[in-house]
Amino acid sequence: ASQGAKSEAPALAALVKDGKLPPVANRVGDEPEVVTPLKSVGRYGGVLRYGLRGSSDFNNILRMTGPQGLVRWDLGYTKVIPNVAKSFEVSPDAKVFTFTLRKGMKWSDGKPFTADDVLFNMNDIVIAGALTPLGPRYMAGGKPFTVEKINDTTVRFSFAEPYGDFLAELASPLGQNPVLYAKHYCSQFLPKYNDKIDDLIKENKQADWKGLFQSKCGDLEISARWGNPARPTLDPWVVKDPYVGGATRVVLDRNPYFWQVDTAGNQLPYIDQLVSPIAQDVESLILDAIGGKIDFQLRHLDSPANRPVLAQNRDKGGYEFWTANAPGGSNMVINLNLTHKNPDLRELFNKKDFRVALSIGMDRKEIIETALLGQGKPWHQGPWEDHPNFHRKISTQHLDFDAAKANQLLDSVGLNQKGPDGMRMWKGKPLKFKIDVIPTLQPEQVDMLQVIKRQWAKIGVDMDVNAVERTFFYQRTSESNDHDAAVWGGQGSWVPGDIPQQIVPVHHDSRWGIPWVNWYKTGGKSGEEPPASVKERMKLYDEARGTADPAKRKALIDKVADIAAEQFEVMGVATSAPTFGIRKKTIRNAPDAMVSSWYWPTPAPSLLQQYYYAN
Amino acid sequence: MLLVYVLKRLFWSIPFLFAVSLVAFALIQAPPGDFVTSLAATLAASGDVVDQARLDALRERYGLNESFLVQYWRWISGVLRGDFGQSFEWSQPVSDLIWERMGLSVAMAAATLLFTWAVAFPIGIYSAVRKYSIGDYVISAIGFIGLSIPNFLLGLVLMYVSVVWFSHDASGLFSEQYQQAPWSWDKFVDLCKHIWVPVIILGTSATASLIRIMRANLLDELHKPYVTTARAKGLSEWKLLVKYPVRLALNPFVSTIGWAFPQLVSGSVIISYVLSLPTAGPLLLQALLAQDMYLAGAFILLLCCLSVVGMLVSDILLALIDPRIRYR
Amino acid sequence: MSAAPPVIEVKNLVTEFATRHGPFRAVDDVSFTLRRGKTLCLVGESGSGKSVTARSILQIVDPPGDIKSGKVLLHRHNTARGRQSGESVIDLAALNKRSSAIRAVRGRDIAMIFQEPMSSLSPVHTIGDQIGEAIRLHENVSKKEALNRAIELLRKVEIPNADKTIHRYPFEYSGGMRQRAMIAMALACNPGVLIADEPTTALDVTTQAEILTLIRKLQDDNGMSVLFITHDMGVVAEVADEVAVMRYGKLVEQGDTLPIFEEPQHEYTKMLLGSVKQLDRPSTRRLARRASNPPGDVLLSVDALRKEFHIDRGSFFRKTAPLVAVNDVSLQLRSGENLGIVGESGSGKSTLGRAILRVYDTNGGSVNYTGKDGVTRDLVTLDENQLKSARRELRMVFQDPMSSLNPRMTVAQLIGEPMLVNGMLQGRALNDRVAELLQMVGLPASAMERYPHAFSGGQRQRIGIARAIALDPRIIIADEATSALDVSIRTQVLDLLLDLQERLDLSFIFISHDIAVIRYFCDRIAVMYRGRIVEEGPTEEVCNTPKHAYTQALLSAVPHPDPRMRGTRVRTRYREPA
Amino acid sequence: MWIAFRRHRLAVFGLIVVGLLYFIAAFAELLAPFDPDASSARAVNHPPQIVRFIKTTPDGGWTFQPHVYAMAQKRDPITLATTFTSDPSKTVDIEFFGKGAPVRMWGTFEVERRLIAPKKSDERFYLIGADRLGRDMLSRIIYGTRISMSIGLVGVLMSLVLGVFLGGISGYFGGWIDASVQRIVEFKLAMPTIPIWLGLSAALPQDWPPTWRYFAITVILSLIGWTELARVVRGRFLALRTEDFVTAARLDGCSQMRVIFRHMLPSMVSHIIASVSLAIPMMIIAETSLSFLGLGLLPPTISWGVLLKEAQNVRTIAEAPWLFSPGVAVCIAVLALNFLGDGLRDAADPYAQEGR
Ligand SMILES: Nc1ncnc2c1ncn2[C@@H]1O[C@H](COP(=O)(O)OP(=O)(O)OP(=O)(O)O)[C@@H](O)[C@H]1O
Ligand SMILES: Nc1ncnc2c1ncn2[C@@H]1O[C@H](COP(=O)(O)OP(=O)(O)OP(=O)(O)O)[C@@H](O)[C@H]1O
Ligand SMILES: [Mg+2]
Ligand SMILES: [Mg+2]
Repeated sequence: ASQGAKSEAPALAALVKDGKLPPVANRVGDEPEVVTPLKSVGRYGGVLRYGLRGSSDFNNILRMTGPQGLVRWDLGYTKVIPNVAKSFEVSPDAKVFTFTLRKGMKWSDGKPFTADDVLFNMNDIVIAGALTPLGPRYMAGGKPFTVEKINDTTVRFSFAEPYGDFLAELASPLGQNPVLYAKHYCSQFLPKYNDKIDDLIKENKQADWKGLFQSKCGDLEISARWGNPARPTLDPWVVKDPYVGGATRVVLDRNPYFWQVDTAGNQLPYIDQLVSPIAQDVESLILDAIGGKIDFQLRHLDSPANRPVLAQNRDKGGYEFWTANAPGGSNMVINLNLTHKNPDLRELFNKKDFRVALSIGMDRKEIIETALLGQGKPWHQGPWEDHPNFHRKISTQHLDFDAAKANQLLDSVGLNQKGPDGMRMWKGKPLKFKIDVIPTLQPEQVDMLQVIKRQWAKIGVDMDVNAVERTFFYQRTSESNDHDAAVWGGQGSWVPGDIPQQIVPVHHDSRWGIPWVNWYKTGGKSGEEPPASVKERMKLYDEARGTADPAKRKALIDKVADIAAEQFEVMGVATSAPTFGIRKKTIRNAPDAMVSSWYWPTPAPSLLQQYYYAN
Repeated sequence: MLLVYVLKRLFWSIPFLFAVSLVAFALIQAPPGDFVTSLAATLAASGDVVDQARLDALRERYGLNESFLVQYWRWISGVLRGDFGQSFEWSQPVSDLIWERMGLSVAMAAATLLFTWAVAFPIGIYSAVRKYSIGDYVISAIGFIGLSIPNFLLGLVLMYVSVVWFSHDASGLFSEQYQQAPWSWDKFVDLCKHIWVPVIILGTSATASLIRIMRANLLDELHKPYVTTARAKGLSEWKLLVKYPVRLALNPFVSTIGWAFPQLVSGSVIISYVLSLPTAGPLLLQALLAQDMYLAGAFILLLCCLSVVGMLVSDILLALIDPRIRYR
Repeated sequence: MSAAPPVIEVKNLVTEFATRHGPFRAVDDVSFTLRRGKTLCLVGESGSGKSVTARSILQIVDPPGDIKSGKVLLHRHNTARGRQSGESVIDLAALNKRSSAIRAVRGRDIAMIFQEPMSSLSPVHTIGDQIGEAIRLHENVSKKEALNRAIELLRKVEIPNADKTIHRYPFEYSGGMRQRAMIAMALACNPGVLIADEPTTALDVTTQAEILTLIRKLQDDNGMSVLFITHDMGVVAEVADEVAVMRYGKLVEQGDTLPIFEEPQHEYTKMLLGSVKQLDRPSTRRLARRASNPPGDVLLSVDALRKEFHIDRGSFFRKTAPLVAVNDVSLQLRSGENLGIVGESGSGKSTLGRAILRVYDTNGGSVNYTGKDGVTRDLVTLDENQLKSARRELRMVFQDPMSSLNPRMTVAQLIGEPMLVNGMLQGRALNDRVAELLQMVGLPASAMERYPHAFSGGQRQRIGIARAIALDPRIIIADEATSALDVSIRTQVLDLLLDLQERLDLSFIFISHDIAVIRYFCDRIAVMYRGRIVEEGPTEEVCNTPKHAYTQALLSAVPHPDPRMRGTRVRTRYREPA
Repeated sequence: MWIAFRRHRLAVFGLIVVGLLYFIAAFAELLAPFDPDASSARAVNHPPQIVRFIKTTPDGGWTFQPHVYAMAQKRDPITLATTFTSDPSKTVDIEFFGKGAPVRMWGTFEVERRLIAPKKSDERFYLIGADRLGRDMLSRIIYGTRISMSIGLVGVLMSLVLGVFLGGISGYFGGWIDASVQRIVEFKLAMPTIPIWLGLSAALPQDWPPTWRYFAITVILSLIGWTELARVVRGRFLALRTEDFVTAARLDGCSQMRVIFRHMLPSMVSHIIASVSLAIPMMIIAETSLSFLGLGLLPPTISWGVLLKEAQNVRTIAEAPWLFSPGVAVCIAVLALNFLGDGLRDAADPYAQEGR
């Protein structure tokens, strides 16, 4: 009854002829996912080259192969659709989730993929907390869940509380756990399944079984995940030259057992290999691109400043641009530290009028012209007009430059004395605060701040740009809360799974109230109790995560946004400019524009396995 | 006698190495935060979001919460047993990571050293003998321009030019087909084809300074009476220079030859980074920035050994080129 | 006699040094001829331009010096080597300093012995290396062979167990040994012409005699001609066929030896010979003074002083037996007394001097010195700082003026230094004092601003003396302090020292090879041989009735400043019974 | 000494240039035509403009009036590249000692006059172009002179003193002093510089102003940077101490320090001068490599190093090569300093005294 695979890559076909591989129909199983190519059915062959950064760039590989979880986001980043799972059902109360797997589906080493693998992943690893304590992702209302096997191709997840965002969570790059490990392979590295594990540990010069397990089977967000060619996966391409310390490039070969076919019944992927030279320095990546040694790239070179030079060499490098639109929001939000350790500054920062004054004290038009090469328009944060979650007030209030009003507001909050240098005094001392920024992360942020510094100086506010190395930054802000203020990218559209950290402090990127974040995370055990308005937002947010019904959910998030807008804790500068990726002109089936986000791990959901090279 | 001296030095270098390793370890840990922090930062920096729970788990696993000394002890005791520990970042044994890269680094350092000396000595001698000749001025000028350009800028320009104008790629040490290949004659040849770019870039400033130093020291020796004596024997100017004054002018180089190696290795970090060479440099830098302690520690320890040996060698050489030198 | 064909003709040679105050003529229109197989002795006042003349011949005057005019004709065909290569006359002055033509001449046709051998040898190459090089440069022989020849040469110049010492470095040689090494190097590939610039100043008379005969022999065998620069009229009388007298850069008189000695024309020559006669007997002033007030009580008494050198060069593992340079030497010095030390070259005189001043750490023995304050201290036990006061009163004149003067300090600074650091004088007063001292030792005040390298050997030596007397010390250890001075200046200097002695009853330990000087200057004399003092006593006594065989041999070798006595006297040679 | 020095023409020239640089450093406020941080939307990557002196008046005659042609900026919407077209019809007149935006001289009092300024104070000219924020490079380089010509040198001098001193005693006394000093040297050398940098700059309080922090770092660096010199000095001294003239100095009753520094040290003055003149450029551009690690000086602080660092990228090479002009400044400084060094060296060299 199923439309199995009819044809396959020539190389594989040859292997089949030699009897080295089972025929393609068996490999893809009875119920492969039939992918409708974006434009046209493709042809096999070719190598796709993209650049990796020195180290800790494993997520770049992930974004190319795609996190093959049970479900995934659709191309538009609007709804969650089945992926590894053939289909799923959600109970009305959003407590029970049932997934149906594909019959005859195989791991990349040819071994069958069944419900047992899911159970292994969930029970032996996640719930057991074998490697990491059970993350909130698999809890609702702080209580864990249960998984049971209905039959070989059916599994059921049951939660104690409603958990509407569950599917979205699963669709995120971090939601892959249920199908991450192949039981038949990875179980040998668990003491529970292998009593002679100690020999293995020694053999591999490892300290303990956890080390062994991770070095062999990897984990989410560690390099080792791409370090072991022997590890079975469900990805379209599997590791050939691994991503290890000494490596200068990483190579992934097509997965002969991959479980997707196109409408013509050709097994995917079309492209034979993913090859990624490892460059330490962005500049050399750019040069690689110009030199035509990069076929497809978004990461690392998408800063607008690079665009002119890349554009200039388009023909030389044989590539063209494609647009990567932010899901919404702005490319820089300023987080005054509302929980500042210094009571004086804390008091001042917590005055809404002060924040408003700062906001209207900056001339966003000029900033955009100089620092952003004219890209984007004034904006605070949150999704844009065309997005269902658009919230006018929080995005557009207090945007217009009005120095007079700003001055008057500042006087009114008690900043009426000025020092000899024309800067305002606060509590008898000259008012002076620093904004922390990572110069290497988004260079334009430093530029923007430098312009803002001068604009604020005009209204008598003395701000310093404090450029710090990123680890220092992280440690100083998110961990020890030592900052006066900090900036961060404000992209986001508040869809399920996407944490709205700038309207409710629930994430360590909410640098305007880190102690509150900790309070929230630890359920009040540590951190600092937030003010009512914040607490309420936290409550609403939790509710929102619970509800399955999109409409209800939107309503709740809107409430959160309303409060946030009223408080006006966070200010932004401009809509984050669409960044850009490059791709070889000969590549087909790649959309000309897609969302650029982590939760929609660009470009994976555009299914690179159905990209192909025109000849 | 000499032997005794050497043995004594070697013996003393053992406690010394311990001290160094301790300080090294301290330095690696000095920056705020730890490996996990920097991992989180790195991910956040590329727009990826990290799962806090996992971060804590990692801290737990690597024992990053424990006291400095405990961590140090864990490490050093392992090292004594020949186990350099695990690289957090790669969850691989450190020993699997460093050797090849260290090898390449040393190779590159050696090449650079050869290049520099081969160029600098003759030129240095020339510009001393022909003091204030046009040649002298030209050389110094070029030298100083070479000095005042940061060598990674040089590297960048070089790469840009070669890519955009000659459509040839100057980065890396191997062509694609050899990158992962096992060592072979062809691979070696290929290495030689690529290595000169970084060597020159690294060499320029070193050469420039060497020339100046050589010149300065030679100028001091040129007028010594023994030079006249040699001249009176009928020695040719060149032979004479090389045998007498140059030998004495060598003193400074020999004094510093000790760390030419370690310095080149650690000095080449940034240029290797720009040219993304598969040398120890970038890995070391990464390890440091990521506070991947054991990896970084192993590198530094190796460099220490290099320099300890280097210093010893240079002291011995000193005594050999100048018999008046006696160590008491 | 003049039948012998000319080898080198110097014609109207002019050599100048460019200085800030215009050019300085070191050699002013000098002409002379050097004949085959003959010896021309160039004598003259210190600083008169002898060395520069010599250097000019080989075009190795150090900058800013340069030959301004004149010819230096080398008649190659008349030299031993050039014989075959028919008629050829080269004007060396015309050749380029760096040209290969002149290089071919240097060392091969014309070899040179420099005045200050100690600084003229490379400090970092072994003697063997440096001599061997000279050989292999002009004759293609194997390293091995060259080395053997070098050893042979060293033997000829009386270096004890040459086969070992050849592997040593110059700084491990004694002054005289270095000088002999120099000679050996010059003779290495028996040159047609030998220019010897005061080749025997650091040699005891016995060795000196040997060297002279060696040179004479070479002259007879292969007609080597010699330009011999010296201050020792005795030596002149021994070796000279012709004599040329220089003063102020000019050649004032020139001719065969006898006439010059017997009826000198130029009154400088007369004066010179006069002072020779005068030097030949004890200083009347000294005797007078001693009669009036005999030497006081003991100032310095050295007991069983011992100094060993360890030469473990090249030997990786084993320790070689130490070389005992000073072997349990004991001696005493009374205030206002002059003790002369003579002895074979390399017998440990300088080392003894240095050991007394604790330049070296000694290996046993004691040096008791009674300071101004009347306290007696054993210098051996003191450390650098405690030694300061003693060193203020004990001064030293180094054997090698060149290396003992800091090349980067002006004369003023050099002489002023001790007074400055001891807080005696500074500013103008200091300057005046320096000028005075210079003038005492017969140097112009204009010398103050110049650097040591810009002086002649003798001038440097006098700078050294000036530095020593600057502090009004109580004891001066003078190591070959007058060896480089022409006789007249030498007497001046000696008299100067005697004045000083009267003024601040100084005592001297006077290390010298020149018996005449010793007799003139010293009350007592100690004879050193192989690190030991073999005989000691009042000067006249020892000189007239020497007891120890070595002393006898030594005295028998003293050359006489009278050409007629040439070769009349029999020298005995002393070899220590093994 | 001085007389000898004066005879050395290039050296004098070098001296003058160095003097000039320090003058610039001191009076940056007056010399820089514009505020170095004043960005302008209409001058992003503005190319250099040529100064013209003669201006034709409408009535056909001409006057002396320095001026540049104004340039119009256009930005390509797709490539985002900015292009400039100069139109001779619109000119920006330059006047000497004209009025500019007021700045605080040495952070104390206001000044308005500038060496060169546009006649109309709202106009701007870019003699060596502008950077990616439309900031005037000339002004930036002028201000950069301050830090680059001060902090670096301080560092160099400190390590000079230390190096000479420690190296001196180490070589002169030998024995255990030598041994211990050498161990310290070894220790420093064993440490690759980068971890030291990282460690140190981490140790420094984060909320110091960047210049302080950088100064602190240079100081600390020079506290470590003496080793190389120390090692060389020591090597030389080991050989020198046996020389007769050193003995003589001892016998003259010089204190050991005096022997070392008055008598022995001059013998290596050439080397020292040379290595110092080499260390300076190193120091000046050291910050570039430091900022590579996100340490050292970071914008908005201005120094030649920082400016160069900001130019460290492909787009500059491709589009705004004039941003490398700080490199030229470094070159000039370095060359000047070295001719100066040569002069000093010769002045100290007795053999170079007579003649020439
Ligand atoms: N480098 C120099 N620069 C300037 N003057 C010099 C230099 N070398 C030598 N002189 C001067 O040249 C003159 C002759 O020097 P020279 O060495 O020939 O004297 P000399 O006859 O050898 O005396 P002595 O017997 O003491 O060696 C001396 O007055 C000396 O001051
Ligand atoms: N620094 C040294 N190292 C090793 N051996 C030395 C050293 N100095 C001197 N000697 C040796 O010590 C012995 C005595 O040397 P010294 O210089 O005292 O002789 P001297 O009596 O001064 O001879 P001269 O009259 O030739 O100067 C010599 O054999 C010499 O080789
Ligand atoms: Mg002389
Ligand atoms: Mg002696």
